[in-house]
Amino acid sequence: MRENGLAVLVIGGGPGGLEAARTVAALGTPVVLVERRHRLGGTPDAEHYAKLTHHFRDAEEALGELIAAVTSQPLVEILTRSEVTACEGEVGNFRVTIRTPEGMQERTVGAIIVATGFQHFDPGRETQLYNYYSFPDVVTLSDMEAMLKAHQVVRPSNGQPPERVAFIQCVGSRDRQIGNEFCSKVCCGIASKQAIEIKQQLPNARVFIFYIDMRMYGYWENELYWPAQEQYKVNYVKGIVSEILPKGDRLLIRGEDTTMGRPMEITVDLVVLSVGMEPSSGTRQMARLLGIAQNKYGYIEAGGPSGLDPVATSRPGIFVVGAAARPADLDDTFATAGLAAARAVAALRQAPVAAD
Amino acid sequence: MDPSLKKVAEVWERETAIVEGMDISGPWNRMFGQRVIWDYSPDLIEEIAQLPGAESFAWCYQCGKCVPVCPVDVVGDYGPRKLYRRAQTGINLLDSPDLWLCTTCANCLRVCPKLVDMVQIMPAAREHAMLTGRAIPAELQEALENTAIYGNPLGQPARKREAWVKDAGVPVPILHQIQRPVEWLWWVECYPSYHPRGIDASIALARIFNALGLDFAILGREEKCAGDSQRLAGERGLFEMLAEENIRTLAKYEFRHIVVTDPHALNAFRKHYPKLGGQYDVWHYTTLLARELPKLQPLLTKSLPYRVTFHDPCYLGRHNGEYDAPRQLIQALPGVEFVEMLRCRENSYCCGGGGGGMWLDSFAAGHQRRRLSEERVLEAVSTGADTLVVCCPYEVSRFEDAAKSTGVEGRLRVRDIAELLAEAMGLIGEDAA
Amino acid sequence: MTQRIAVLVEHLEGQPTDVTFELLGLARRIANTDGASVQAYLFGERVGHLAESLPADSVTVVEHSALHHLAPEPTARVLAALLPADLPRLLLVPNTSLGMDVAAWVAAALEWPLVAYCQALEHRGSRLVATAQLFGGKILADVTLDERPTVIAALAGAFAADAVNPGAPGKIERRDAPAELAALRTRSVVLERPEAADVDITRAEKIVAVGRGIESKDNLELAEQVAQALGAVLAASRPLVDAGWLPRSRQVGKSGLKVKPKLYFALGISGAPEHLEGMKDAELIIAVNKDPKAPIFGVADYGAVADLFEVSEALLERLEG
Amino acid sequence: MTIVVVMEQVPDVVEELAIAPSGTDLDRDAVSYVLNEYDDHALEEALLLAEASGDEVVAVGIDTTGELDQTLYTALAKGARRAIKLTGDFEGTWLSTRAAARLLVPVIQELGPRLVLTGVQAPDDLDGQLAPTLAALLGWPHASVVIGSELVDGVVQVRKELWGGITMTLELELPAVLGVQAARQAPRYVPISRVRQVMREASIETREVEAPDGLVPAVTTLRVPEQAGRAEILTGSPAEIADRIIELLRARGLL
Repeated sequence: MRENGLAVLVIGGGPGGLEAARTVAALGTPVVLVERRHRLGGTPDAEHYAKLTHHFRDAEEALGELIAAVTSQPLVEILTRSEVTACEGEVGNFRVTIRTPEGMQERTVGAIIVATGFQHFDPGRETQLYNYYSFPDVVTLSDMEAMLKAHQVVRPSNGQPPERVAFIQCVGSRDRQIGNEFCSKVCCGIASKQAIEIKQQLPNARVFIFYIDMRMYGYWENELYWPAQEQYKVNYVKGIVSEILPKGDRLLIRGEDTTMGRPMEITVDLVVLSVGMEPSSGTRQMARLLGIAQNKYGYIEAGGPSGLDPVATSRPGIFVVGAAARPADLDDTFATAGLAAARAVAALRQAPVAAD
Repeated sequence: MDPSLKKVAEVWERETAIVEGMDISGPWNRMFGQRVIWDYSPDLIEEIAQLPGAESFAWCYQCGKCVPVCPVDVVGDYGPRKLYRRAQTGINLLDSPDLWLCTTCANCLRVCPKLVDMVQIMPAAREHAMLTGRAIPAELQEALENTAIYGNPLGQPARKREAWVKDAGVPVPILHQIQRPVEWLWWVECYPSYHPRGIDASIALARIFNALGLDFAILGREEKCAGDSQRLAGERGLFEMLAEENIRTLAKYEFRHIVVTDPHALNAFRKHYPKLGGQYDVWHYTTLLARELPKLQPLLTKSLPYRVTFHDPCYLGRHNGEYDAPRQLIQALPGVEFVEMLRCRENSYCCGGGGGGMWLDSFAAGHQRRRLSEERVLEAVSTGADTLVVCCPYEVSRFEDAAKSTGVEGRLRVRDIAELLAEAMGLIGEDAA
Repeated sequence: MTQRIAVLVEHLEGQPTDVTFELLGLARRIANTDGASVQAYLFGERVGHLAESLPADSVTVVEHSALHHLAPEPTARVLAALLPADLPRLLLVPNTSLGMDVAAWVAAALEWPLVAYCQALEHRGSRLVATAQLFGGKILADVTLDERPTVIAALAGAFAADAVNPGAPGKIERRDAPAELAALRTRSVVLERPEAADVDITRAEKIVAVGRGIESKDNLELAEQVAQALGAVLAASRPLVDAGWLPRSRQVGKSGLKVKPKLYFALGISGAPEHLEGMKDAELIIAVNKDPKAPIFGVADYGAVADLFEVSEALLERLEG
Repeated sequence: MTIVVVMEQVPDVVEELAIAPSGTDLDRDAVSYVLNEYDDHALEEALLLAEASGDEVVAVGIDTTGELDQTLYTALAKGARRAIKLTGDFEGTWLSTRAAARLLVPVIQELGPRLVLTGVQAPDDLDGQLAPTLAALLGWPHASVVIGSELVDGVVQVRKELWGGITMTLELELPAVLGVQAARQAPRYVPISRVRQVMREASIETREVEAPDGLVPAVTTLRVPEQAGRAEILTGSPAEIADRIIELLRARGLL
């Protein structure tokens, strides 16, 4: 085994990038971490997440620990407000150009980890899905996260706490019309988590979750879904809502209760759209720039030649983490971050030493 | 006559009828109007779930596993998960006929991933309905009142409880007369003491016990209903009263084990009397006789040319785990050909008599396409059997009635295992039934 | 002075009821033995014309609007006002809905002895002995009457209505309404007749009940005819109701209704215990069944081992022909 | 205001009854007692009235059996507010209706109810029914065979059943006495759990009373009617059977 002294480039300072950087450094390899925003933390930070699924950890606190673990690591060089603008070369000798506030920098790195994450599905001004842009009291999961974090769960229209809140699942996911034929994986758990938090903050509120089927992976079943139903009296109703109509100053949601085989028309104060995941703009941009394959939805194609490696991209030496490759929860993100770190360090060590 | 009924040509029609949200009122053309669900609320679910024992009502997540195995849903529109959903849409279980349709057969609990336990939920909900002054079906009310007054649901005098003994043709010692310790205290229970077909089985069993030289005695007039079905029908207080009296009575006598005719009594003694201070070693008679097979087998001398099938009583099988003893006894009968029904052992169908169903027959029939007992005898006939063998005293009369009402009376006879054994032992004739 | 045996005349809507004549017959038989006379108390509003049709030696008529339907309080107050002066040996009152209220009230008010549920009244030696039916008819009580004036509340249907007036029509004596009627605390008395459409078998006096022996739904018509001819309502055992041949409101038995009619005429009912439970308290049970071992014969007063269709047709010939 | 319900325990006619050696009473050792079924209806009717009017129901009974507590606790569990038990030197005796009425009158006068309800009859009221007897001693209006009642503007409207479905509707000034044949609805069921709870929480007021004159009915002898247990079988052709049936019905006034 030999060292060539090169660093691993990690693109993205969210949970996946941070964990990858932390692990690479822990393995004794230097890291260059590039983050477009002015600070680390990624989407959970940018969108003011209140609590993390599934241990109800305070998001700020948990991210703070993670960030501290990276910033305190001397082997990690952090470049915020920076972007990778060009990349050439191959494993063991990637020459990348990085635009930093101080100017363009050229670096040679041995391997690259892409942790550019996802963005929330946008219900769309043009499509006016569920009138998100028309009705102030129709919000998304991320809007609700911010309200929960501020302990200010209110109807945006009047600032009053809602008496009745309805979650609509699968907004922007599992939909051929929209083009997102995949399940976003986390929304069922997050809606259930938010429903619990709403009941904790507004014990008298009635919370409904309208769903096609509840996809509760692993422990989310007993840690989120069951407590929400059994302890927090959240009403789960099988049957997705078709439309939302204004009714006085409230909202009428219409759909079919498929279990009962009967139409339903329920008046509520606040509707939360459980919007799914899409590849972030950074993910799409980096994929193009790095010349790695994307799938039809724009996510980075993972799997490698074996099809079994969840962090391998189409280009040797470039690895992908978490939601840049597929809808992913934090478990997936951390698991792939650690794996990508190990693969990157291994690739670095096996690559030929640079000619110069 | 129900005032909401009016006569239209040859049928009676209800003035207004809303069934499961469907308004089926209207003239004879029966146009349906469908009701929109306007609200969901956890309140009615919570009203049930806050009752001690009924917590699991709120756990249902609508997987639907319970519905296909629910014997009531097979003949109607029921099923535990539906109760949860109806409550969520505003139908109060406490005011709904659904409250009285469950037979506590426990088949739903057997398959439920979330352990929603109707065997505990139903008694709690029924008791709550009674305590909150809701009307209960008249048939059930009469059975409960009879039990409170007479110690049996039939409303028969206590003194007559031992009257069958004089027709037994063999000694049936009665403890208050013999005043000596016995090995086996035979708990006869109500239907085997009073109902003519129950008495047939009791006489058969008394003769078998005698032929085996069993040291046994009965309580006779001092015995009161063990009370398990009354408890399940919602009358916990009545059950406790009966149990306390029975425990006091049993304390007066020396015996080593109890043998019961009735699986419901078995269930009460095993699971509920201990909580009230009554600890006994209790056996169902089929378990005892199966143990005695080495002695019994040589006595089974007469060949019985029957093709038989067997109905597992819910409270012997699913509730107390005894599936084999009755089958061992049947298979020991010379000449008998044994066939199983499709639904047998753990997923056995229910006769409809448990959980108070014995005293809700007309009420239940009014909410079902056919009785559970009728469904079962048709299944029995479909096996080609000519004899339906039972070992729970609720079943003989229920299945015989069902055979009549389904028109298979001449093709299917209902016999207690004890009757078949006694017949093979030459202790009773074929027509003793 | 000749002793009198007094009878309270029960009438409904201008007609004396059958039991009135039964009591007058009983009174006559007692009077004949004792050398007493029969006195009828006829109270009502414009009922005086009935007096002549009553086989009594004398008819005491009190007419007042408050007595229109023989309501309990006014009737009892008139009797309580008249009896201390009239002092009959016996006052016979029907043990009916109208009579039972009056008999007990009057006896208590005057502190006279009373024998209720009386099914027989006869001389034993020089004494009169009344026999009362008690404990659901399971026990008879013989009461030897003493010399005091006594009220007898006699069961309807227990005595023969064979009284004839020995001589000319009885003496009719009109009395003024006693002052008590001016201060009544019973107001507004109205009679209502049932609507014909309602059939409540628990309240029917006569029931023709059919069981599986009727064989098919078409044969119900014959049973319905028998019921009509007897003035009875049609009821059934469970299998027929289950089959939908008759509504559930007609079902007798454990899971149906419990009935206690005066007549229960069972056609083709074998008598499962569940059925017997619902009807065994009927006063008179007559059963027709082909099976001599049918358990119904265990509770029936009279039974016929016969074909129910043949017996029904023979009955119809006699009742309608 | 108050509605009094008088409740009585009577020998259970479901049991086989035997006559005491004295010949003038049942063998009380072999008797089991039940609540008079009509009194149960009287209680139900009283509770229905009270639920509509806000009156207080007081259940009153004379303990001739030593077992009346169960009946009174059940009444309390069903909704009666008070229960009063009269005890005295008459346990195990067959109390005459007249004597019962005399014992009850002072209690009723003290309670000052506006209605007294009791069952239309009892299986042992040889010397008449309790309701009219009480009415006579109290000097109040009354009606028996009541199948429904309603308190309206200071009077009670009563439906009294005659026969063949004919009913009489009366208005009685208050206070009044009603002998109830059937409550407007079947007597409610009260679970034993509730009765046992009441037994722990409520109490029955007991009054010791003196036995009055005419304590027992003036019976000369009691006997069991001669009655065949099984049907008398009518024989002959269908025509002969029909003749016999018609004869039987005529003899009983049923035709």
